[in-house]
Amino acid sequence: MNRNELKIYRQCWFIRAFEGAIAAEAAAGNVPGLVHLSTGSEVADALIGHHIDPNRDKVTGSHRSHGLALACGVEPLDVAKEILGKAGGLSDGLGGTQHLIAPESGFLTSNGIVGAQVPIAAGAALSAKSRSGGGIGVAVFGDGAANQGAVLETMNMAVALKLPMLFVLYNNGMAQSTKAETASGGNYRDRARSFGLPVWSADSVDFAACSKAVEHSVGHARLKGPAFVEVAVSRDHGHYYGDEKADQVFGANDALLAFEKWLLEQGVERSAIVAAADAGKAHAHAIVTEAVAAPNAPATLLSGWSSGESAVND
Amino acid sequence: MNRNELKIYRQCWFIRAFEGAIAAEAAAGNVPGLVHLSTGSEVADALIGHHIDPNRDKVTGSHRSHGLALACGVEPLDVAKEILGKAGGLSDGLGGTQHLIAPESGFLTSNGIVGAQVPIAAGAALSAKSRSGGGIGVAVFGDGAANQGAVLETMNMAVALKLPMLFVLYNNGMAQSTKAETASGGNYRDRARSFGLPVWSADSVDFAACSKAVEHSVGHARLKGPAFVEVAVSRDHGHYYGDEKADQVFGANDALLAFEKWLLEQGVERSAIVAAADAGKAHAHAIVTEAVAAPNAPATLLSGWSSGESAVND
Amino acid sequence: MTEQMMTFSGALNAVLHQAMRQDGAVVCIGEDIAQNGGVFGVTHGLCDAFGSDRVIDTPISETAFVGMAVGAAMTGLKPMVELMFCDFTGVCFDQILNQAAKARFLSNGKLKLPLVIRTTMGAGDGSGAMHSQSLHGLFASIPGLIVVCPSSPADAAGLLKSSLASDDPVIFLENKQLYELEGLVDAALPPVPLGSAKLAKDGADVTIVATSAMVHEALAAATRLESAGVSAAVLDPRTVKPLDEASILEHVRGTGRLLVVDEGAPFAGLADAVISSVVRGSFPSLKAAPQKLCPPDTPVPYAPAPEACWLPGSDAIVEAVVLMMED
Amino acid sequence: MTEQMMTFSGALNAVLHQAMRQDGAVVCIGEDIAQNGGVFGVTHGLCDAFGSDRVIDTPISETAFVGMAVGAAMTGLKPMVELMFCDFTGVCFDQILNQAAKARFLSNGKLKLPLVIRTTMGAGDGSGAMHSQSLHGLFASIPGLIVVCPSSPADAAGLLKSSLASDDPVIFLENKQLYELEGLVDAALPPVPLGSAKLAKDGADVTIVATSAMVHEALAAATRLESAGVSAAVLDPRTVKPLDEASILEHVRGTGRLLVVDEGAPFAGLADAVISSVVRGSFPSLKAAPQKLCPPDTPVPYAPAPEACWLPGSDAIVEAVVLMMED
Ligand SMILES: Cc1ncc(C[n+]2csc(CCOP(=O)(O)OP(=O)(O)O)c2C)c(N)n1
Ligand SMILES: Cc1ncc(C[n+]2csc(CCOP(=O)(O)OP(=O)(O)O)c2C)c(N)n1
Ligand SMILES: [Mg+2]
Ligand SMILES: [Mg+2]
Repeated sequence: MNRNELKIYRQCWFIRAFEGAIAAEAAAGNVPGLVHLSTGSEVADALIGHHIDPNRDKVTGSHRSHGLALACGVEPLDVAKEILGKAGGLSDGLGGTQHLIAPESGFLTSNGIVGAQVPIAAGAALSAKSRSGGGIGVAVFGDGAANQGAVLETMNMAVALKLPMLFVLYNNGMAQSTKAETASGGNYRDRARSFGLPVWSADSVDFAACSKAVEHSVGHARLKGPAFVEVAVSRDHGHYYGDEKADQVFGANDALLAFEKWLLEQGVERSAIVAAADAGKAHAHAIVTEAVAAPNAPATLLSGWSSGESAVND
Repeated sequence: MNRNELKIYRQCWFIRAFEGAIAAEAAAGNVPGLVHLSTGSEVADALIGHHIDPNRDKVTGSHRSHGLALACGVEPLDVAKEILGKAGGLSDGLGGTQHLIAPESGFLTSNGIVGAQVPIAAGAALSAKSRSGGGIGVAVFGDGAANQGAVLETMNMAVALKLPMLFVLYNNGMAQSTKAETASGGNYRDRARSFGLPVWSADSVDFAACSKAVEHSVGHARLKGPAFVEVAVSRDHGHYYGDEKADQVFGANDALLAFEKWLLEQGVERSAIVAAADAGKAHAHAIVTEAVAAPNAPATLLSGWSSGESAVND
Repeated sequence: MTEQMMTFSGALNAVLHQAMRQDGAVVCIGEDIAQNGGVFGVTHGLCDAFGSDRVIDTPISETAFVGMAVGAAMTGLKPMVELMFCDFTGVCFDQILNQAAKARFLSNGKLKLPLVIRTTMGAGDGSGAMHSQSLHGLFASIPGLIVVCPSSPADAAGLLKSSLASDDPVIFLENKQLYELEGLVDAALPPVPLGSAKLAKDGADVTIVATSAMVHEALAAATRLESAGVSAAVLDPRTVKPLDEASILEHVRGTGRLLVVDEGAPFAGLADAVISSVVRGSFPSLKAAPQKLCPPDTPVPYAPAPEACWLPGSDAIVEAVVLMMED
Repeated sequence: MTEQMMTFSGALNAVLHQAMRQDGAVVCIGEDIAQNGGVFGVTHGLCDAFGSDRVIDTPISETAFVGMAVGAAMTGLKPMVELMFCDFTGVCFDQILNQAAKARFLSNGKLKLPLVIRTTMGAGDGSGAMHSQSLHGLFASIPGLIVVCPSSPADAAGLLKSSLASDDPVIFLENKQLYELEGLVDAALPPVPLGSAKLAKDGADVTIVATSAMVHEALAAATRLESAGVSAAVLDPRTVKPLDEASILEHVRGTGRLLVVDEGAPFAGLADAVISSVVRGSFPSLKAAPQKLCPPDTPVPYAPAPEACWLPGSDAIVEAVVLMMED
């Protein structure tokens, strides 16, 4: 089991370092627009990636999905290139940071519209159901998104249609500058339960509990029907990288530090832990460095899409 | 107290006879389009009309709002004319059966889009709150509507913004041809509760309980903040008048018969009960007859609205 | 080729039966479409034939089920969604505007999106302002969507067949006033290509471009104009987006006169798009200013007389053409 | 009259402060507008000055809060709603298309709807396909809405003032690329009437109609054309709906040439509407086919080079005008 957990730990550091490197590129003016970093949700991201089966499951994510896509097995170099607007990115730079699309992997798509990815995951669940191969659709969304009609409707519909679907709420307590407790009535677990969804929850600072919650909720969705899991995560860097106004949530409750502590408690050698972290970081830096060096997406990319008849004749 | 209840009973029969007369006109081809009749929800309609204060409260309703509008004090002749597409209707025939608009009364507007009236009632609640006069906004909607994002979002928002607002769910177990239990996960009371709304519920065949539930939920909305009440009602005549395919729910659980029985139990004279019902029926027939005789809405009605500049220069 | 008389709705129903029989990936999604066969009967019998796993009744949650269809189309299914009225696209518009329309582009072609949204359009039956709109022009202004407006049973069948075969998302608008219209349909239900106009009637003096129910108003007007000595052609684009601009331009080059009759928006709708296309593409051959006939710039009124006055009709078309011929 | 330099966003902010001070019925509703002052800073300081009962932070529930604003406008308040990006209108489109736009008509004028929805438009900052659209043409195709696209700080202030005073619902589109633009603004913040175009630069050879950020591209092109001996006028409609067709027609009658430059839809958008209006209204005075310059018919790409290529710019305008002059 240590091998698995160390792999996940390495993955977490890979994501954190990847986001750090993207932040540095953003600071240097090398990212076309604003980026919403996954720093703070690495453990949750990595656990989802670990517990899904990329061969038959499909995950959709929010505007803040770099880490989730990486964890679900999307080719990291293509992710980095897409974020940087490079040729060879997932969509050759047409989509960008909020539109990571990789149907060949376990990650289907992220989304620029809060909540819109959730019904799309229901569609992946419907496809999986029609194939009868035990696959599931997984929608990852934030506490802010949990107030969107798209998300609430889909919870009800998933129950009504018995879709093999998992709702994953990343609760970082914050939507842009709006605190979850001022924007949301009740709590999210009761909300999901009221639609008839079985509910799991965990704080990502408790690695073991979190892993179990994800594993069990994935299993339920796969075998019994729609399920819901709430994971407490944190958010670093404001809402987007460079957002001065937003509160800084990151800090005390660092899930990665807690994960490290837990590994030590499990008897994993410190040297192995450090090595895993370093390997993740090194890999991330290599990837982002390679992506930075890649050629920019060319203007000619548009020409294939802009002829009047393209919509019909492709 | 007998006077009040007899008034409400009369109102119920007025609504039922009004809808009966409209149905007859529809059968005769005198209604422009399809009409969704309130037959089956008269007791609920009349109780809402009775417990709100038309001077400061505003009710919005669904596609099925004839009875609700009448109960909330809208001029019945204008309602009938509007449904029949007559000059002198609430909107001179521009709106029609699904768009009864009477801001001068306790009824603000009904709506052709399932659920859309609910956030609009939140707006009436916001206005009432800003006037600090104790007024409330009341949104009446069906079990089918309770699966719409607009409705679910508004429940949460009303709690977050502490709006003086009442959500009234008319549960007739049916949305067009779709049974509530197949379309909805969980139950509606838990759903409302999960957003932080206090919940009342009653079956309209139990007049006393229903009156109390409406009274208390209205009172809560007025004094303490947003509230929710579910009222079981029935639906007659299929989804719209003439809809052959829909189940017939009306029958055994006739809230009007139950109401009559209750009045008798309270010691009200049968003759007074019959007289109240007859008065309601006679009034309704007189109203609809008068409306039928009114001139049709003229084509010229459009000219005031169709000039290019109308939007700015009115 | 054997032909048979079919109604517009019957022809659509036949295509759906055929498509579901031939391709297990086709699923139908919507409100009251399974047990109830759809409010206009177009999905009649599908649930009995193909089961409730493939013909799916949904809650009244358009965003959720249109979004589900988008996701299903991304992952191997070919969903046909029925939205009772195009007016209801308002409640699920993000899934149309941002999700369905943009998915192929945003993935640089990696995603296919074989999604058909069937819905209704059209005034004339006293349904009021939220059950009578004709929003084809609005959809057509969104890059990434195909927009179809058939006017006959055979076109309805053939265009639906092509729509179901398309890898781009299609908004398929059926005019409520046409469901009972009868016409000859090839029993094999041959496809009609997307993006190709049909000359419903030829003529030498003026080209009338009309879609959906307006085709029939235009044809009635053309017949009356004939007896007044004016030879009017009626050209039906059938696919509003992509518009068969080449056929329209070619025909107008012959007549030199264009009248667009459209039930959609009088400002920035299909009519303006056609006029703009023609004037940019064949300015020198125009003998008179192109004209359009659209409803006034208001919502659809409920009462019969205002509603009839709101709708363009053959009288107004005759009048407009006669006026143009004087130019 | 004293003038002072203000940014576009500062001018809007000043009008909001003034309006809330002068009229207690004005309330502001949106996400992150109170504590945070709005993602673009336009509502900065309002909450401190007028309190959280009048400057209301909402959940991410656009349908609920736009609908709430519609209901509030029906019942005595004058709500100003901020939607971060016009792309987000998809999630609350029913409340715009069916509720806000139709309420006055459906009540035959009994309801007033003093509602302003401020939102952003415009590409050019790498925000991607769901944070960069320009949907003014789409809104303008909906009967019942007023649509405003200011291009300068003074116009932004004056048009917002008129919008807040309007009894019809207004969609007020601020181009993200213009927020930092500075310009002189009268300290009294005088209103600019809705429905009136502004001649940003006069010229005798060609009329360039441009809106929002495109006005500045057109002006840059006009300056360069001047030195090439072509006198180009730039006419800014400012209000897209109702469009000041009279001013456009009058100017084109003088020049005989029309180029529309618009960041909105290339099919059935504002550009087609303007061309259609001009060709129907002043066909005989046209010396050449009217032309338009719009983005290609695709969503907005993310990467810098494709995005720059997607946006119409002054080079393309110069080229198009030179070509027209050869006609
Ligand atoms: C429909 C819609 N409304 C608003 C936005 C702007 N927006 C982007 S992210 C965000 C906050 C989302 O909060 P949450 O769901 O908690 O995710 P987090 O950012 O915390 O990961 C907002 C308001 C949007 N993209 N889409
Ligand atoms: C957004 C939307 N979807 C669908 C419809 C069509 N429709 C009208 S009423 C109705 C059923 C509503 O059921 P419910 O809310 O239970 O009200 P009831 O008819 O039972 O009074 C449907 C599906 C609509 N008008 N609007
Ligand atoms: Mg959050
Ligand atoms: Mg019902």
